[in-house]
Amino acid sequence: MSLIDIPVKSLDKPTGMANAVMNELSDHLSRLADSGESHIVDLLSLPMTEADINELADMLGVGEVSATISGIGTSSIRETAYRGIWWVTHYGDDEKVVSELIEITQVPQILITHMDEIRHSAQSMAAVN
Amino acid sequence: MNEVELLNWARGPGLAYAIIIMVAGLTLRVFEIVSLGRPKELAKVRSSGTSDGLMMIAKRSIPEPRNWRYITASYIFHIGLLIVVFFFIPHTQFFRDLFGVFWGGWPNYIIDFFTVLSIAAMMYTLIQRRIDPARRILTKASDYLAWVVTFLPFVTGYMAFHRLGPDYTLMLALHILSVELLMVMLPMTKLTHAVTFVLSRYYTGSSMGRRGIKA
Amino acid sequence: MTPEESSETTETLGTNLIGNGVSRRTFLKFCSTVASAMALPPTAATAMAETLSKATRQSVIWLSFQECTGCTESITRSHKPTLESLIFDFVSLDYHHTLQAASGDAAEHAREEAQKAHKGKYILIVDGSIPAENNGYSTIAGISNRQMLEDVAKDAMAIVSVGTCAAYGGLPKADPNPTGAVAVSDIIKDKPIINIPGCPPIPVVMTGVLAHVLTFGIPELDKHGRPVAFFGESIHDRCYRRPFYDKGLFAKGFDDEGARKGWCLFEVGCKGPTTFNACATTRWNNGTSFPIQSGHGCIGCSEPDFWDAGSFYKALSTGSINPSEWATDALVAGAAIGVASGLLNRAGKSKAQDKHDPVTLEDMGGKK
Amino acid sequence: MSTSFEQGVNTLKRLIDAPIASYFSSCTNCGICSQACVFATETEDPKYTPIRRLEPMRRVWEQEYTVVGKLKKLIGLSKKLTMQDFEDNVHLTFESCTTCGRCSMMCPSGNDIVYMIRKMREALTAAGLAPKELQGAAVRTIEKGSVMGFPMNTLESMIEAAEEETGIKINVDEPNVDYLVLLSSAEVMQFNEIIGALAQIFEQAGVTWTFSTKAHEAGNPGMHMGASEIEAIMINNIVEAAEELNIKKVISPECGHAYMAIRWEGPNVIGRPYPFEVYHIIEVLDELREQGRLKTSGTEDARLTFHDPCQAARRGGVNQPQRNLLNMVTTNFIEMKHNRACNWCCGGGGGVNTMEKTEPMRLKIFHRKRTQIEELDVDTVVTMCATCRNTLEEGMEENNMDIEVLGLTEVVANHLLKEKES
Repeated sequence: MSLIDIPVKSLDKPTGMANAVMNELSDHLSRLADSGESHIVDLLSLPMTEADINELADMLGVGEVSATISGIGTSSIRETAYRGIWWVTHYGDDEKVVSELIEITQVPQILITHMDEIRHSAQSMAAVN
Repeated sequence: MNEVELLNWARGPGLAYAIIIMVAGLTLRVFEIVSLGRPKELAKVRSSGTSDGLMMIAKRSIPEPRNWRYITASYIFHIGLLIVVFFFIPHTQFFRDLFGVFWGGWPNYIIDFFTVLSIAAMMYTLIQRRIDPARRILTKASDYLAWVVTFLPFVTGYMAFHRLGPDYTLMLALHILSVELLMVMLPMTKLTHAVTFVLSRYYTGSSMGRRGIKA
Repeated sequence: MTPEESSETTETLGTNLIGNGVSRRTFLKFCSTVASAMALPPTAATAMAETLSKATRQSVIWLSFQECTGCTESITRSHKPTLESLIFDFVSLDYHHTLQAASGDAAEHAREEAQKAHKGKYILIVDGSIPAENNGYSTIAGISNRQMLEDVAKDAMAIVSVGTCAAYGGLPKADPNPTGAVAVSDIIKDKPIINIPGCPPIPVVMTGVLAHVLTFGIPELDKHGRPVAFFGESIHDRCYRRPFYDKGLFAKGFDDEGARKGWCLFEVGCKGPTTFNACATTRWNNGTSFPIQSGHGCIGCSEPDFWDAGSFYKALSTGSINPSEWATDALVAGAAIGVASGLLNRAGKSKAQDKHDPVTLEDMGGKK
Repeated sequence: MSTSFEQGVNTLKRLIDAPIASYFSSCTNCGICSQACVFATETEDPKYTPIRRLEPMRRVWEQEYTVVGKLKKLIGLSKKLTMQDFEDNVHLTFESCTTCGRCSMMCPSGNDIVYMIRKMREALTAAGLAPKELQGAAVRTIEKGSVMGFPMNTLESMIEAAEEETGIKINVDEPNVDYLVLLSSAEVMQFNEIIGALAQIFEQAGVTWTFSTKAHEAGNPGMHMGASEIEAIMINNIVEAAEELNIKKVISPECGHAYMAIRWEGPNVIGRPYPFEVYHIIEVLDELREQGRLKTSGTEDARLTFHDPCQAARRGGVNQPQRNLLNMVTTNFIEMKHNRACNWCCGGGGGVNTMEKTEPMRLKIFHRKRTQIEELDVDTVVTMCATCRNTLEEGMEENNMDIEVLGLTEVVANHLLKEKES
């Protein structure tokens, strides 16, 4: 018998949490539009079931940008149908989700190349050429 | 001593001391009573009285309906007490561990209901002690003491179960300690009635039975 | 980790990471994971990343006393490179007698060097308890544990007690505690001490706490000196089997219907209600499972004196006593006092009987 | 001897037994006995709460017979009993308690409170605090032969009158008959028709019986006082009379406390079992009815109820015979709301009605009985105790209630089938 056989499963019906998160996101998006203030919501810190997260994903829809980062474990970054709302999922090296974030911002921090690295690259390139 | 050490003490040595004091104390009380002897009945009896005495132990538990207003709270409290003590699942584990007998527990919501009911009934009896003239005049300091040591396990138990108070471990420790206090006080206060009621009912029931009174 | 590595202290972490091929994105990702685990606001991740990248590598001295090396195992035995193991890139482990290559005088020398070089700045990590009964019970390089602890702690910035032994005395302290084992906090009173108990502690808790110390300083601690972020809630309160407890559905054994149905393990001795740790949320082995999920009750290993809390397989609500050893004695003692008191009572009664002077008609005003 | 405070305390020490120790151990001060006691409910004065009347006894028990109490005494935590405590107790134990025992029926711990009152009275008497009226009655009974103080020759003239009226020969000091009949002087003084009634009933049933010049009084003030030694003198008179006449059955008259004294306390105060049996007259009548030897004609059709006397019914165990007899001779018998073992006390028993100063209290607490009777709307109240009968009449007169009070023997005798009719 494996663990999967133990018939204890999370509720497979959404609990309505997705609606609450949608409201919060809507607030943050308005604030971003008005004052340029960005925000991040940590989905793992919220009491959301898998069904809730799926429901939320459905509600937010799929936008036009998607990106993948390959570091130690991958990360996927997708813009949702609501522009300015980004769905960021970090996977660990074993492909388990380690962090699931919704960023309300122009571009998620993690996509922006850090100046240190740009400087480091510039040096490297100069050394090669 | 932190709350974990307190809990360990309460579950270990504290519990042992409490049981020793309670068992020894109650045994003493019973001996103390029985040793005084009972004069032999010389009149020609209508029955031996033994079965009447035994019957009385159970029968006096039936509420006297004519006094319902006066006794309801006490009955509710006693029923609640028995249910909470003997049918809350963690308590049944305690008894199973101690005596090796398990009689099944009841779901938490039922226990919770009776806990609240008992707490309310106890509050009412306390108010009655202040208001009712007869109870007021009878009440001694030790009656309040007995009330407090009976009340504490209910409150601490309720708080622990509902994660109220500073910390569950601490509340659990306090709950067990309050029960131990109750156990220690049992032979020293009127709470002895929890055991001696058997004797008093038997004595009265048997002497009434000898005279042919159905009481 | 070698002594050469640990001497590289001038570069910042940022440049060090780039040098090791770890991208800033990976680093930021690590920070968001840590922030999430520590229940910090998600926006703190960026700040954490910025601070860490500008910091120099933190000098760490790790002392192991009466311990089993399980704590070290727990932290190092993950497949590399994991996100958690990144933390080792932030620190310069200047002394750890199990992991370091150096031995003998060289090892002790490295420790003394680090103590001198980073005076007042290094972090002291301790695993294992300290024998207070007799210093001779545990020594390293001829130095007693207590002396070494006092000596190294003196110039430390903060102390992290890793594992239940260092935090509370743990297994060596279990009754009858032959070595008189005590916790670090019993000896060191004038330094900030962070306790990360557990037998062993959860790796991510360790890395999270270290990251927090490096960036934001000492995290919020509870009354047992444990970071609230990880030890704020009991296993029971976060347990996925909790609904069964509330409904009164319990496994009565490890192979019964209830066990198969995944019911609550309270009756088979789970100490979840009084155990404060993050197992139920972070789980073990990279989030695979934790004891309750595997069908065994929590043994309460992150609590003080868990070893003395009675059987692991007896419900929490039972006493950790063996009344069969003395209940009869109590009964006999009560009976003995009872008999004695009863004899006294009888003597009192017969004395009263002797002193009794019958009431006569004369007393009523009648004739003799 | 002379009575003294020390003898009073000594008596408590002597009499506290296992039941009493269990009662005090079990009392939770719940106050339910206050709901049972007619003195407590009618005065609404909490000092009449039954168990509280026993405070001196409780203190002696605690200080002498419990380890906790001994320790308390050792460290000076308990108050020593004083003569004042006894004096204060006289009102509670003698003057405002009829020893009716209703409290003993209601106590959830099963405490027999009145059992303790009986012994508390004994202690007060040993302390010299027995009410003068009871002391006088005891002296009269022993020196003159009856509670009321009339001598045997008064009774003899009554017997002669009854013989004349009924034409039946009534035996005095006749040996080897079926029954020795005792009388209650209260009954004889006020309802002397009883002698003739008994003669007729027994004549018809074919029962042989006699009075004894040595013992004709059933009343026993010694018991009311709780003076067991005095009580025993009176009991011994009866025992000797029965033994001398070789009679195997003794009849206690319609008097509650007499039944309690002769039937239940007697053997215990004289310290040996009787060589005969004791019956309440109503038990005897019911037995005759059952055997078909009691023949009646006609029925009483008035609405009537029955008052169960505490010592005969609640405490003595005679509860069914009276009902059987009533159903035989009446058609409109209605039970009181509280009856049998739970009946409310008339308020006069236990020696209370012998004490003049208790009169205002008696009349006050009669309210309970009055309510109980009035709610039934009856014409007649039947009872089987002379004291109850007296108290009921007194109370009804005071309250202008137009209700007749009858003794059950009398009611039965009224419907006795006359020889010529049969």
